[in-house]
Amino acid sequence: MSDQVILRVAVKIIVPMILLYALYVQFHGDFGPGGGFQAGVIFAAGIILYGLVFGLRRAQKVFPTWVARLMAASGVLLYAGVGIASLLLGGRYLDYSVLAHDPHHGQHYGILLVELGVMITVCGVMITIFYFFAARGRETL
Amino acid sequence: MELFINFTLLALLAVTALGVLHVTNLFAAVMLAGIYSFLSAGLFTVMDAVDVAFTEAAVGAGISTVLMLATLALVGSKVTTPEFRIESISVKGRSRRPLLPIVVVVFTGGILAYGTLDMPGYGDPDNPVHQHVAPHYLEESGHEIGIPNVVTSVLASYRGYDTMGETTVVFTAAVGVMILLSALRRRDSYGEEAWGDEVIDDMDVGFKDAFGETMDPGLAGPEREGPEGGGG
Amino acid sequence: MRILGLYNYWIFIFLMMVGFYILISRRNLVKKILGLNIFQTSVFIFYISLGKITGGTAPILVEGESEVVYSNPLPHVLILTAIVVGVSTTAVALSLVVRIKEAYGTIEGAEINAMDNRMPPP
Amino acid sequence: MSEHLPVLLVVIPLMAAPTAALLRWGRAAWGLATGTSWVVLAMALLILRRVQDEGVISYFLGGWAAPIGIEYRIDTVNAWVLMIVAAIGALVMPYARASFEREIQPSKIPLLYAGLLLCLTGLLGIAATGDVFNLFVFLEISSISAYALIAAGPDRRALHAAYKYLIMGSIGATFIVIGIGMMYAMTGTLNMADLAQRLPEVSSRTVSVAFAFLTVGISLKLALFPLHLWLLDAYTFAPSAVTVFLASTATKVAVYMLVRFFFSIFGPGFSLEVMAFHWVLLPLALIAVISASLTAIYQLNVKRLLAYSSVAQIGYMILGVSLASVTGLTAGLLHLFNHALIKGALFMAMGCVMYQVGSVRMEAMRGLGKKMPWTMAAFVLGGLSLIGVPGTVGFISKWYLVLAAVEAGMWVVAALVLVGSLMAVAYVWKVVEAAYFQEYKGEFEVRQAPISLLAPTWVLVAANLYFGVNATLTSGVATRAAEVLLGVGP
Repeated sequence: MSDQVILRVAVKIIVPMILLYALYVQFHGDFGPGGGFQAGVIFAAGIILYGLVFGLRRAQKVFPTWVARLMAASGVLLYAGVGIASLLLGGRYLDYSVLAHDPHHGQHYGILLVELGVMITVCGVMITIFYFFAARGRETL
Repeated sequence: MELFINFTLLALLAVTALGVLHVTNLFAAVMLAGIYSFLSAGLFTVMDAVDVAFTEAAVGAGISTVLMLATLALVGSKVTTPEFRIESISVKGRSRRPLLPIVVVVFTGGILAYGTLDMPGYGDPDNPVHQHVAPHYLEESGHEIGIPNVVTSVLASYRGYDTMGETTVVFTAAVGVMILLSALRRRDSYGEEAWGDEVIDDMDVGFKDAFGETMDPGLAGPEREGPEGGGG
Repeated sequence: MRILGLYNYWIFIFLMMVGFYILISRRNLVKKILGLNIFQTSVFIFYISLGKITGGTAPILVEGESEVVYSNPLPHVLILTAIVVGVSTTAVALSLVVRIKEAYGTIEGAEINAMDNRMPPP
Repeated sequence: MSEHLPVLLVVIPLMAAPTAALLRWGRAAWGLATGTSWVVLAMALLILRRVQDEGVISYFLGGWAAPIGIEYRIDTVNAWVLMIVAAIGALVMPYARASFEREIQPSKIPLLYAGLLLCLTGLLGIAATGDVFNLFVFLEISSISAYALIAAGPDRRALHAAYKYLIMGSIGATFIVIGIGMMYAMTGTLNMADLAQRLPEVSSRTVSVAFAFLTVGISLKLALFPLHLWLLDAYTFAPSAVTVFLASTATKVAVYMLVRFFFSIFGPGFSLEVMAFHWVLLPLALIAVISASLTAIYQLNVKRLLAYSSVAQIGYMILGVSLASVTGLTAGLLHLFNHALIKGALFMAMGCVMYQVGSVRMEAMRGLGKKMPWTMAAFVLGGLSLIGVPGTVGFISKWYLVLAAVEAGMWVVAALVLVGSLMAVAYVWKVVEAAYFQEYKGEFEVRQAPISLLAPTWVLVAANLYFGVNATLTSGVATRAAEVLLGVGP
């Protein structure tokens, strides 16, 4: 699809907005609908759209496969790591209240961190899956 | 008004689902399934589940559809109509097959409907689900957690462990896809020509490899990626 | 009155069963997965309907108002998880379909069964 | 730190999995996976001991008290299943190295270890949790990783087997979700202990339907006759190490789920008297025992033969469960452990044959008794245990099973159990005959399997013999678990 000028220009404008919107969804999840999972999917959708229009190779230049794979793994580790941190600070597993002096703040930090973990993993996984499917296609064609 | 939207959405959902059942072109079926997800996202909004609606729209209608289309690009989108194919292949016991699924489905649906008879009515505030556990989230999360979106509070804190499991499920999917799709493409080693009639020969090759090279695991490299080691 | 409170569930059950029927009656591997998706999505609708309160609103707390009725957030959380599980299953299922197509040259269940039967017992 | 053991048991393999997936070298991932699995076994044993000494362990995740948050609740039954899963995991991981290096393309090996670790995590999570929805989430972790692991098998039919398993598994999981939803609709809670308290008050048509859906869903997962077809291809075509792991853990955990739902959540009163589930499951279990054993005799592939035998053995477990007495449940729970030992040893021996010969067809067994004496000796001892010869664990399970059937006055059932054992003699003998009474005809020299494969195999064989003679330990725990489930005794 890389010969379609209108698509290319439109995508170039839209993709940054999609990525920005993903961040909004991520950090606004406390107040309205949204959160790590939706943000991760939207962020990945931005990259996937870019890949669909400009081709797999250029997408992988912007967002290399190893980064996606690293993200997929590190999000889970971050989430589980928050739990371990609360163990070390004397609470139960995933008890965020002990993460700060004030349980309220602790809950805030905890939720922020685990939502970040969810977003990182979901984003990494979706992009990884897309890359693997697309790469399979390139070999066939 | 809400009732009207509800009915419209439900009718559209039913039509779309039947459409997926009926169309023979996979591309059309995938699109209809995407529409189904989108409509259900609408229904979720009507039923106050905005977070779920958001996710369903992004995942069901977005990511799932993209994956489906990516798959169709690889496997083609024509369904060879069942009736035609079945005769040409003549699978045993085919004649009774079409009846079995409908019996299973009617039976399952009947039991489910029977099970709803004692269920509390839709939208009734006296339902058990609104009396136990949930009120705690709605009344206490404000000062226990301190963020307005109760769904986020429950998701990330009260039931945060479930969400960790969910994140792990997503990661598992990535591991699964990587295991499956990072395999070398060796169609010839799997194709009919290798596995059809001369399959015994092929097995013997497997034997030979095993006998010849197996003693030293270090040698079990490139040669073994042939007929049986490559994983296709 | 009782029946009026229940017809919603019956519609959801009908939707579930259409998905279930696609899943078990179609022999095309992709179509089966579409059926599975519809089946699961309909179960999600059923869950969400459990949490609905007539006249309620989305469970996002409104400050200062104590008389607001909120719908039950717990089914929402469960279904968020279930949606994610569903898409994960779909992704793995589709990559299996891709590999099956490469290995067998077809994605029709009947043909694959026939090819499996033609092969000698393992 | 010891109070956190229940959650660490699940979280440590969960964190090891992404780490393994990031590693590039198969050996490094193997080291990580093996180390993790041993740590997990040590923790599982500690938990079992603590439960024995102090009773039920309850752990509130996130610090939220039970019905509000998720609870890990470990009694003797959970601890027993956790120990079985952890023990098999700790033996399969070292075994997997050589087996994977032979059967799997090198670049994929770290991913397979990640998959195995995830599967382990999922199974441990199911066994540890006290929350029904959390159970579903961990069930999906173990199932999705199992689909991918099976599909990694070298034959193309592994792909189709994995697909069929995926479809059946997803139907099962969706049925379980429907069942959980109906229970939730009636009670408003997801916590098992809370459900157990509230369900009797609302007992109704909805609860009965929830019961039915959960039963069918779990039966799909545990491959109960007639829903067992996915299991045959899956076990036959999966990579050897994966078959060992799944055959000795996945169905066991499914049996655990069934028992947990029947006895702890719905309660024996509802399950037995209102639903009378045993009158459905008992005949199915008997048919499974007889028909699967009979079919196993005619198999030309030893892995498939063992898969049929697994269906029969699942029949024995369900038989014990549906006798629904302390002795019956003890037999069922004991057989969880014993069958894990038996099938683990047998499938591991077949993995050794696959490694050296490249096939597990019946004709490939010819003359292996001389060529691979240690491997085939392990198979013979495992086979004797499968039959139920005195001095092996198989005998202990059969003994309790026959005892329970006689206690219930069901002489026919007791007789059928013995008939099943006779059939086991027939199919084990077929392999023995090929291995010891026929000459090796291949052109190539077959050597002994490497020590890294034989060592775990023989550990399992030794366990078969040790717990066969010294049954007080295992049967003591199993009896206590059965008493916990039926709510009798201390």
